[in-house]
Amino acid sequence: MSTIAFPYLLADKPETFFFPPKASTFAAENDFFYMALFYIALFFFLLIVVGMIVFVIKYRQRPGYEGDPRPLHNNALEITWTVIPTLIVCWIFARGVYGYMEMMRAPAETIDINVEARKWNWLFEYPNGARDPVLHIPNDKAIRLRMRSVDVLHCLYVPAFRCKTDVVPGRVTQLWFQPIREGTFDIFCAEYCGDQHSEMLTKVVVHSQEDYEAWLAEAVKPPIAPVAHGQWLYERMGCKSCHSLEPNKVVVGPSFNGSYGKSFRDSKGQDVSFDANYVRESVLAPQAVMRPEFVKASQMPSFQGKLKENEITAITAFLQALEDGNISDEEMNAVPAAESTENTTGEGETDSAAQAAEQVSGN
Amino acid sequence: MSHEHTSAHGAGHHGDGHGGHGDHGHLPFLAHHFDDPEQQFDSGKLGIWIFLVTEVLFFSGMFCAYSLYRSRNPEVFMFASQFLNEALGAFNTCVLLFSSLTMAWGVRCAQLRQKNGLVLCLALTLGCAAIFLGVKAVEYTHKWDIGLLPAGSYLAQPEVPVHHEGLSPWLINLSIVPGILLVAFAVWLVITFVKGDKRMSEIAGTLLATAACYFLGVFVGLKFQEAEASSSAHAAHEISVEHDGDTGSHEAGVTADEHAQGQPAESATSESANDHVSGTTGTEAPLKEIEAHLVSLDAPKVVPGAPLDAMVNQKGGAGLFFSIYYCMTGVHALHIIGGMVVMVWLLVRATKDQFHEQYFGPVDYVGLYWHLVDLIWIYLFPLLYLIK
Amino acid sequence: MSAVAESPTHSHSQVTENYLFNTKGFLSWALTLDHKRIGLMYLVGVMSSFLVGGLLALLIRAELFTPGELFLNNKQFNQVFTLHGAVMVFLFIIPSVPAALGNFLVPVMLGAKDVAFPRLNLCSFYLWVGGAIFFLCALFYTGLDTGWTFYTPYSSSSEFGTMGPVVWATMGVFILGFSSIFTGLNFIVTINTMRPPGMAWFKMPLFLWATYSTSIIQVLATPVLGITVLLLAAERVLKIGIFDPHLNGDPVTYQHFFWFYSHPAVYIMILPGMGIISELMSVHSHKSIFGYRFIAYSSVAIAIFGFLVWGHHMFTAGMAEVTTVVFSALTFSVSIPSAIKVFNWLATMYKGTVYLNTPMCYALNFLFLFTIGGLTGLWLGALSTDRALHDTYFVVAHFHYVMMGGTLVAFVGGLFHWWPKMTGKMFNDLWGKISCLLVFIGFNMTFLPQFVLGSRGMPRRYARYLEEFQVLHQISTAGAFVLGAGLFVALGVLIHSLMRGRRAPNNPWGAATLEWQCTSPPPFYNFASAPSVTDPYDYLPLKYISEEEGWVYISPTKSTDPQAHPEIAKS
Amino acid sequence: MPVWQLLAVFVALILLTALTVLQASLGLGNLELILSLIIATIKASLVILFFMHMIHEKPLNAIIFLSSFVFVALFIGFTLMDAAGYRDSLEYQQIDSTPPPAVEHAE
Repeated sequence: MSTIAFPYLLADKPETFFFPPKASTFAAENDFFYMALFYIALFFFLLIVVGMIVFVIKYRQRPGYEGDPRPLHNNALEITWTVIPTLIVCWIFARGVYGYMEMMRAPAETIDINVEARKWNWLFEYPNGARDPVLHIPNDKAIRLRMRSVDVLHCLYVPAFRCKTDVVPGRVTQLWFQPIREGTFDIFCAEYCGDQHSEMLTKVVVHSQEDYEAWLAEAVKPPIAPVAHGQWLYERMGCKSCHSLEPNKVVVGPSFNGSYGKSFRDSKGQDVSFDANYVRESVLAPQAVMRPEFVKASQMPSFQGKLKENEITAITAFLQALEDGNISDEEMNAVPAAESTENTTGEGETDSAAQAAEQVSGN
Repeated sequence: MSHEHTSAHGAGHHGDGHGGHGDHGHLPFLAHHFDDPEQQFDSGKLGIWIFLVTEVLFFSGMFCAYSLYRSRNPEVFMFASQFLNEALGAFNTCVLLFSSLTMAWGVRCAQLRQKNGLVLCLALTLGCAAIFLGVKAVEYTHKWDIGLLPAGSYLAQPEVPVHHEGLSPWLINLSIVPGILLVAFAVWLVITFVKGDKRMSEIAGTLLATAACYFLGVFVGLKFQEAEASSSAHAAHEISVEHDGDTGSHEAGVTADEHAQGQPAESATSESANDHVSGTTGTEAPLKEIEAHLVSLDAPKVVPGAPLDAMVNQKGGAGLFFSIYYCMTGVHALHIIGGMVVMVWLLVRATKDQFHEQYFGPVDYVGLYWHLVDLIWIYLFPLLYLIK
Repeated sequence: MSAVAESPTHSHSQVTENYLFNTKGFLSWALTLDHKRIGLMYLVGVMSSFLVGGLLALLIRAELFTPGELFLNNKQFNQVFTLHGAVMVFLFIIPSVPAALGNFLVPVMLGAKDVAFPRLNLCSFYLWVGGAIFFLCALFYTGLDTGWTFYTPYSSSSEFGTMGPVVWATMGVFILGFSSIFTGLNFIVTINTMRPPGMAWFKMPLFLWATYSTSIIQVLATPVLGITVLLLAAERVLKIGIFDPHLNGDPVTYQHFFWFYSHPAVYIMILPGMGIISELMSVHSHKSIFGYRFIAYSSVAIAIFGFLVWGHHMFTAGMAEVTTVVFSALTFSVSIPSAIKVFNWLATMYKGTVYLNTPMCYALNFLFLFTIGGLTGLWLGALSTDRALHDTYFVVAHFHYVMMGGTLVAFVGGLFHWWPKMTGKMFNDLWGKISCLLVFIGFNMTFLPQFVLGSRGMPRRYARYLEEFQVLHQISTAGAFVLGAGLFVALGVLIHSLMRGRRAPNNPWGAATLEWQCTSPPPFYNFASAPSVTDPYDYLPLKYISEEEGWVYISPTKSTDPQAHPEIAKS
Repeated sequence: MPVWQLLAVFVALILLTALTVLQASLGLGNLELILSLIIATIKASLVILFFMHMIHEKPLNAIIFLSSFVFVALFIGFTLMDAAGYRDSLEYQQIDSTPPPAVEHAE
């Protein structure tokens, strides 16, 4: 906003008065078309406004001037100003369809990333299974997002890429684009989705190919220490959009800070203690036991099948560590003795064992 | 609709200064702002046609929903429509067509100033409407009893229904209002009869007959249903004997879709249907009746190899069909009730002998509305009941 | 209402009977069947709704002065913008011109005594009042926050209970829909059957053509809204599932249903405004309208094409490609009739005598703002740019230019134009022009920056925003308050005229349509006998008489004289 | 409107109802939908033309009423066209007898 520059005719600067940076292959066409429309519209606008001003001045009522009230008619003129705009809108339509088709036809080779939208955050799932609330993509590669929503309508909008598509529950919608410059750009939710709609923001980070691969390799590994793992999940699984880490701050659900280990009376009047069992139950069947003040607000989905047992344990550890409000680095990275030996022997085994266990329980 | 304008305005403003408008004062039915009866009639006619246009577009929303979901999941519609009683639908169609006939006849009577004919036609139309509603009440309550509800509450397999002897409690609840009306009209008829007010007796008698027709409709509906149930219970019995060995071990609590998942598709329905029978052999009679009905409706009609699977008989499958069914027929029934209210208004005016060659607009307008309601049913019947 | 009904100081001087004072008392208004009184009551109603909606708009703009929270939290912000949208659309814009001005004008312009169904008309008014009270109570009490569009599944699964605000609000919309249908039905029948002898279709004033087209839309589209909100209510209460993805329903189906009404509704909003401008441009340029038939036909064309373009609200909503392209093509078809109208209005001024009084200033203001609104539609109709601009502030600015810069400005202009006829009082022209200037400045200051906000990527319905957007938002907020001030000045001018305004002549502007042939304000019966119909845009026989401070019809035939001097006709 | 005409129309309507029930029991598959709609439309035309006196009606009224079907066709046509196009992206879900917690407990 610091530089208000005159609109550029060719709109070829990366960031102009009208546009955010040009960061995808769509941007050039979009900006060109936008400016073309701008000048077409400006022409007609000036035609009308100048005509208006001239007529008002020239034919204004004044002493000594008498206008002629008789009707005028001119078929040639009527036809002219019907046909010319018609031809122009035909061109606009055709050009619009041209650009649109480009945006709808993804090339054959794309990097497919699954997107899960929920109130009020995004989760991106990468081909190697990594999940992250921020979209990381390599530069100059065609990316295809396959988007699902678990609750209401959302819309993934990247202004720098000049494209958006609604995320419709009950469907898989797709959006593809190809970034052309590295950097970090905003992702907005553009379809109204409730209280925190305006805070359903994230970023898209366009890496170089090597950085992307490095990031991907790193992203798939959760921290080993349970507490850190819990926090890692907290940031990725959507907990953080409703549960804050500040004491007593209610976003939608109760704060995670200082809850663990306390007792409360639930909405059915029973005393419940906030322990590992309660955490597990709340994750799998959120509405089974609720605090009375959150009954109305609770829209928490079940995480049955989405969190593995060891992950629930990690979250429990994270909550436990939050008991006193702060987590020291020491706590964060502490690895319990029993588990650490297991981890040193082979983390993969634990994971696959957990998966196997889950599969059994799932059936 | 507008016959009373003249008098309303006479009371509403000073009489001075409007001498020029008294020239048609001798036509009591002509509103002040119209020049002549023809203009008044044309206006009313155009008005009612436009109103019918809004009605058509109002229903179009539901027809649109119907075509969307039918085109998306035809198998769901084929499956779910089997639960609708075709015979009752056909009967109701005939009842409505007959009411259309009497209504059209009524318009003719009004045009010819045949007062008694008009009253009779209106009474017949009202009676048919009440029969239609009675039959509909039987159809609805039967479905509610066995869990064929809109998607959110749809039960793929009926739970053990509330115990009741013979009549569904839903049906009894639905019949409370007509019952009260029946008694009230009867009392009113007696009062007017005692008073010797012939005109009022005529009205009260018609209304009493209308209320009674509702119960006639209920009776007919129940008879149809009984006949259907007994004829198909026989068929069901045969099937259950045939498959006795396979299905004896199943419990009634297993839901149809869970069950169907583990079974080859072609036998899914007959199997699950048999569940109900075998699971309830020891229980009370009413239960049997309902389950026999379920069997009767889907078992004999399943073609071996038909794509009937767990995805169909569920909330978001057949449940959606029933959502659309209830919306369409429910809104249609509301229109029937609305039509009955205006027809009572016509009846009152007809007994006052207010309609004649020059002024029969209201009868004509209500008639057009009534035919439109009939028209919508003409489409609803094949679209909902006759899908195979 | 009472302000109009009971301003006793000046009424004593008036000896002629008029509809305002021919009967007295509350009931004579509350139960009136007179279309003019019903129109006035509607006017008070829609203006009150506009006040509510406008204050909510200022609340929104004030909150957006800073990127963070100023005085509304997210939930409150969402409720406020929902209320603003719902009140403005359902309670103000849709009934504004047709129900308020239309009710007053349609029969008088036709030379008829009343609308075809006066009781239906009153019924429509009370449905509106009932619906409005119901709707407002529901919205304020329950805190609806779905946006005025009630998009599923948010509206069908938000945290409120089964009988939550959505059900109440939809019931309110349902009732208001009936009111709208009855008004439309009444006008179609009135215009069809109650035209006096001599008034052929192409001798009707263009306002009537616009009203007729509007009524067609009201009658055809509103029932679909009725069934849509009914199904939505059923969705919540009975869980019928057809809009609910959790029951295999489809939210996009809801959007189709909703926009099948709500796009034509945009033309319910703008067409009557265009009708007003056609009158204003011609009368105040003292020049027969240029291309009468083109304007008349384009009104009907807009009404019909309006039904074919609803999909352009859903270009990014997951529609199929083929549907998207078809809807884009059809969308552009609507732009042509609108362009024709604008050019014809402009050409009307050519060689005329332009009187720059308040109504004309508003008409020119309309031309300026509506041109911007219409032209920015090109970006949104074109598919590729729409993918960037959809659901951003660009859209917000676009439809405010069309609906507010269009309909509202035309409505206020029309109000000034017909005010002398409705109330019998002249207003202060200078202050009227000042209000117009303030509206012009404020409006452009509010909404021009929003185009830039939109193309830079600011999504709509955001309670918080990134700091990079702050300067533009602040300009916009400042503009909103200027705009508000302008509208308050306009209101002040009108109220002042009721108190202090000089008596209006029968024809202060020199207009040739029939309503100016009866007294100001008109008598109860409008016309003693059916007036002789003349060309509505023939200004030749009109002469300015300075003693009367108004225009008088000088024609060889004496047929219109009794209307010019009704007190003689009465005696 | 003579009485015999009214009665004849009524008889025709009843016969057509019987016909549509009959054809539904034949199991004609896709053809059936078309057939039953054709029969329904014939019935509707009879009602409109005779019971509703459309044959004696002013052309304007007839046009107004029939034009409503044009708009219905537009509405349903476009919506169906769109539905046919996006069908691939839909996910038909199996819904348990117990509804998903996210929905049911939303209240």
